[in-house]
Amino acid sequence: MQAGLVALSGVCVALALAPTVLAEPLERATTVVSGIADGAPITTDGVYLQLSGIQAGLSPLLLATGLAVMMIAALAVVRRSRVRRTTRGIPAWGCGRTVQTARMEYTATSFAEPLQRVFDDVLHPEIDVDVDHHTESRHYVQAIRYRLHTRDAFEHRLYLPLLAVARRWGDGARRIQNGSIHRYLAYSLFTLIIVLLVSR
Amino acid sequence: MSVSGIAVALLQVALTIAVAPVLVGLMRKIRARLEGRIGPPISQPWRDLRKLLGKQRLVSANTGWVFSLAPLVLIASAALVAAIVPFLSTRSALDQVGDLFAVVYLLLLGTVFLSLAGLDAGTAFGGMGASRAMTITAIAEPTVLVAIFALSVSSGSSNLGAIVSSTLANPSTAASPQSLLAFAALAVVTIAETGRLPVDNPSAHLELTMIHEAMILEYSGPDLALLELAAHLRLVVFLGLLANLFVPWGIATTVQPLHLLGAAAAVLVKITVLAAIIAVVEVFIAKLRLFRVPELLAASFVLAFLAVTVSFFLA
Amino acid sequence: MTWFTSLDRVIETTPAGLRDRFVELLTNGHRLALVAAHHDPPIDGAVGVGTIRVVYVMVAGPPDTRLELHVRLPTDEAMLPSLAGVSFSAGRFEREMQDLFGIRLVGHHQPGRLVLHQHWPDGWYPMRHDAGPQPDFRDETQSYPFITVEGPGVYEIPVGPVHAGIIEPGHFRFSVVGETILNVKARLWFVHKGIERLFQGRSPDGGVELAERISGDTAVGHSLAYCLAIERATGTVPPPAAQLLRAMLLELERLYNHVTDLGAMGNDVGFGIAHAHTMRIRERLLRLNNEITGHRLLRGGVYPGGARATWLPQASTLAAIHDDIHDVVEFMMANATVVDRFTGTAVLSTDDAAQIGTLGYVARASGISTDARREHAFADLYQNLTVPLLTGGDVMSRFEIRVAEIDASIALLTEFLPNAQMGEHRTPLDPVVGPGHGVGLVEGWRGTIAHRVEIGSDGRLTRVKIVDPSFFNWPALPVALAGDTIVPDFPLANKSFNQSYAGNDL
Amino acid sequence: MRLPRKIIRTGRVTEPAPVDAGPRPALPPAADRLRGSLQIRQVDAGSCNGCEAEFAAAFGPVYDAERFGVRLVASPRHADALVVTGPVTKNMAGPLVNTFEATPGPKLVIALGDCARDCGVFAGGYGVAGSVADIVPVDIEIPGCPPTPEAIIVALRRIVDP
Repeated sequence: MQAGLVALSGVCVALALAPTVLAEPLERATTVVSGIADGAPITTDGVYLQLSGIQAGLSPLLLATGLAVMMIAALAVVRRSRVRRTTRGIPAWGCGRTVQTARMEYTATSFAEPLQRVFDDVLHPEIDVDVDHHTESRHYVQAIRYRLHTRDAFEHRLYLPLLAVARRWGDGARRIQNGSIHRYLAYSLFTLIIVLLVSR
Repeated sequence: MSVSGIAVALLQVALTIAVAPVLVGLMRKIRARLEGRIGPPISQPWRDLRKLLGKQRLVSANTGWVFSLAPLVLIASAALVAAIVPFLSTRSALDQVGDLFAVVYLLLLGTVFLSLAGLDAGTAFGGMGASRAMTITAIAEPTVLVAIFALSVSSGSSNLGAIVSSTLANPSTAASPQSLLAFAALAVVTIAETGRLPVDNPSAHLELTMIHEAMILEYSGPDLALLELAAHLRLVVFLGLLANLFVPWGIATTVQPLHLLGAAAAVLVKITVLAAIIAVVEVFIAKLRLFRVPELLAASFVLAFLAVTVSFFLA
Repeated sequence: MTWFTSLDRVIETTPAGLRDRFVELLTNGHRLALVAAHHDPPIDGAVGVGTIRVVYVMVAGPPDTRLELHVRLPTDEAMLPSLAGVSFSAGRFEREMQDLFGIRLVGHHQPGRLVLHQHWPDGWYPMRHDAGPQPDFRDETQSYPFITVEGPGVYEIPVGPVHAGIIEPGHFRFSVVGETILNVKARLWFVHKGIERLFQGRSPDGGVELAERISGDTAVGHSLAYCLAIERATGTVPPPAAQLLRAMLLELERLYNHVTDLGAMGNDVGFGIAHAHTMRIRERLLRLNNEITGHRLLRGGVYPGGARATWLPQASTLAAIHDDIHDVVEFMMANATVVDRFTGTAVLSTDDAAQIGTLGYVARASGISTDARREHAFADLYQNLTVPLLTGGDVMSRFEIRVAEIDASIALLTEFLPNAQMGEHRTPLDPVVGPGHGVGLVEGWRGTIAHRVEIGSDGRLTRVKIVDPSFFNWPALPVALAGDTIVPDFPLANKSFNQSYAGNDL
Repeated sequence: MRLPRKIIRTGRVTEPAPVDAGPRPALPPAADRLRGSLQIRQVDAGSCNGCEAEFAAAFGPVYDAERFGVRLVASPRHADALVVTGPVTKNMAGPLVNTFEATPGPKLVIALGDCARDCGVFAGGYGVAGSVADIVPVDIEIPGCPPTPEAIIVALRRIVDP
């Protein structure tokens, strides 16, 4: 699985650095599809990219080079000043405690939670927090369970209704074509009459 | 790409690095004065950086290469943007290297790496900061794109040099509705992305409320110096971008040293005024509840969207 | 025993009869103020390990009513039927006694350790008189058994004991999904020094310096509660001038602490200018304190049998401070963001506040009217006292109740000023004959402080039990957060409670 | 507009720096590198919170420790000095050591208040592990119960502005 990810990200990086490679094939494709062929939308000399419609240019290769140069410069400054100071490995800062468990690591669900909250009108997450406590006092908690279920908005609002419509169509179609030769002959007859009436 | 153009670009980087910490010092000074305090000297951030460079570098266990790389990426991206953005002259060598979109995404690259670094140490605070930063960025991004689009439409280009030249040629566009709306939208995004009030509080130190600082809690010594400097740089770059995109007057259209000197003075004045306004306003406002921040950003998106609409009608 | 202590009626009961007597008193409108265990050595050189004596102090008022339930348990078989089911705070006192005296609890729902952390040795009870040398501590990696919240993506944020601000040490464990708090547990007692034991063997006068340092910001509250307890135990009646000075010092303490909190709450929502102004006003008050008692935190003003002041403020000074504070409150409340952040945050319902047994401004902001100045007035001074009451239970209510209490304090101080006299006012303690005990109840700035002292036949302290209102109020914080508070609102919520760690941990 | 009026009427609150009259003790070598910039992490290791009150006052507007380049920071990773208060309790000894370890060198440990120096009135408590110097190496001591903000400012200035 990782090999696939690495390959894909490699392609992304390569394209980001040299998008000019794809510029020409894309151009031909758009010409074919749109039928518009009034000059190339992108011109390139290998390093710079220029849009022809408006004045806009870019050079990903030079940007990447610039970034690398700046990083090396920053590293040089840091390295020079670190001559007398060694790097020391140390446990992550835990507010004075030493024990860090896996439960204290940030989770993907949590990472997405703020965005989910922001768009809760769209996503409609269903959240349940069950708290078990002693019968005598609710302040003695025994267990807490959290459940989160987010229904896919696209699935529920678009795909499922579309599927339902398609199914209704299908059901209707099934009633129309039930395998009877007589009925098909009747359809043909009616169609013929309609065609004749229209073409008259 | 001319030699003089490269010289201008390098000059911009050097100037930004020299000015950024002082500007932050000035903002702290203004806040202190309004609070009735004397406050640290304006050069204090420089002193802090110098000391940090001489300190031990601690590397937290369980961190990987992202932890070491992030400060470099953050400072390099900010410095590169400082080279591209027309602070001094419209004839910067790098103008054709990156347009406004490229600049915004370079800054975003820094944000992303900082968030990754926050996650890398595997601590709760780092992850929390990263999640908050990404939430804010995710909502701020559309605003940036739409606002840039509005500017590009009215000037016929997404290249910074061209936008600035266009405004210089037609001064009335600076006061046009689309320009003002786009300015307002980008200003809100600037506040959010540089971690100022009311989005993040640069002067409070409470683990559970921090956004920017939560991600850099694990850093020390030279790494921290880079991160702090990068944060200062990003502030100056954002402010410089705002200043010269919307009020470009004073910028040189040549690369003559005398013109550049004048341009440097002009851009410094503009940035200082903007920074002072932010510092003063920050005293009067409080930090928004975390889930009110998206509302603020949504408002900025509406402004940006209006800017685009208006620019099409007035084009 | 003196006539004075006879006010505190003592009811001897058995472990079996305890629960019924306790419930009867609760339903009669009494409140549990304090539970103290004692390990009495064998009398007159008899052989054996002595007995464990547990004292429950039940109070009601006005009129000031105090009752003590005494239960005796054999030391080697110290089994105590738990009252946790009928009183939440009793359950916490019981766990404290379990840790420090080795009393086994029968029928407690959560009988885990409370005071002693997990790395303290088993079977060593530091408050027993024959505790002996401390055995070796265990590895500190032993962790408190926090409740694990089940569910996908739930993670824990451990905060403390070393915090990012100037905050006392405590550990908070948040079970969180993203920014939503599902559960919080506060693990305290990081600054447990063993103060109660340090009192033992001191003279009544010698205990004052410790009482003043139970919680540094409550020097008057605690030293006054201690002195009142000593005076009850010894039958000493301080001169009225001393009582008046004490009442003034108590209000001055409330004033500087409440003012600090107002700005600190502003600071926690990023409104630093409010903090700057309240810190300025606070400094003015601390300097006033220094003039009055010779100490910025009001130490040295209260001692057994009396009080002293070397200077008294002008009424005009108090009025100026009052106006200054109201300027700050006004500009804070004019800020829409501040109001938004305060309103509806960390709501503590009246029901929860009552069940947990909260005290002080936390209770009064949640609709529970409690004030020891009215219920257990130590002198005839509080006819004109106003006890503000709000029912919101949120951060805003806790902010507003402080503002109202500041006004009430300044009103009291202004009322007291004309009759106040500088200098020393003292009734010397009676040379103590025979043992005695007494309870002191004081409305400190955080709420009702309770001290119970026992003095031996040699005039030395044999036991001092201290209860800071924070001991009652700490469990209310997680309950208030459990609603729909988000993680970044925690510092604000915590500051609005502002409980003492030192006073709780002892 | 109430706040602008309040700001103007209040004016400058900060008082002139307190005079350093006492004899200057020798500073540890690490202090040389912290001239002009000192970032502090405060650790309450068992204090009664009296020292915290005065330490906070030193950073308030009246004393304004920040004007000398002293700042409070959130993480020991960012700190140059630990200001430790209180007798070190048995429960705080471990966290204190961990905090010390988490601070990058060159670093200073400042024992603030009498309890931090010799346990003060809490000496002999069964929960007390010892003074700060018993747990981590102490470089500078600030006496007082609690030390006044003036004393704190004077001690901090000796480091940043020797």
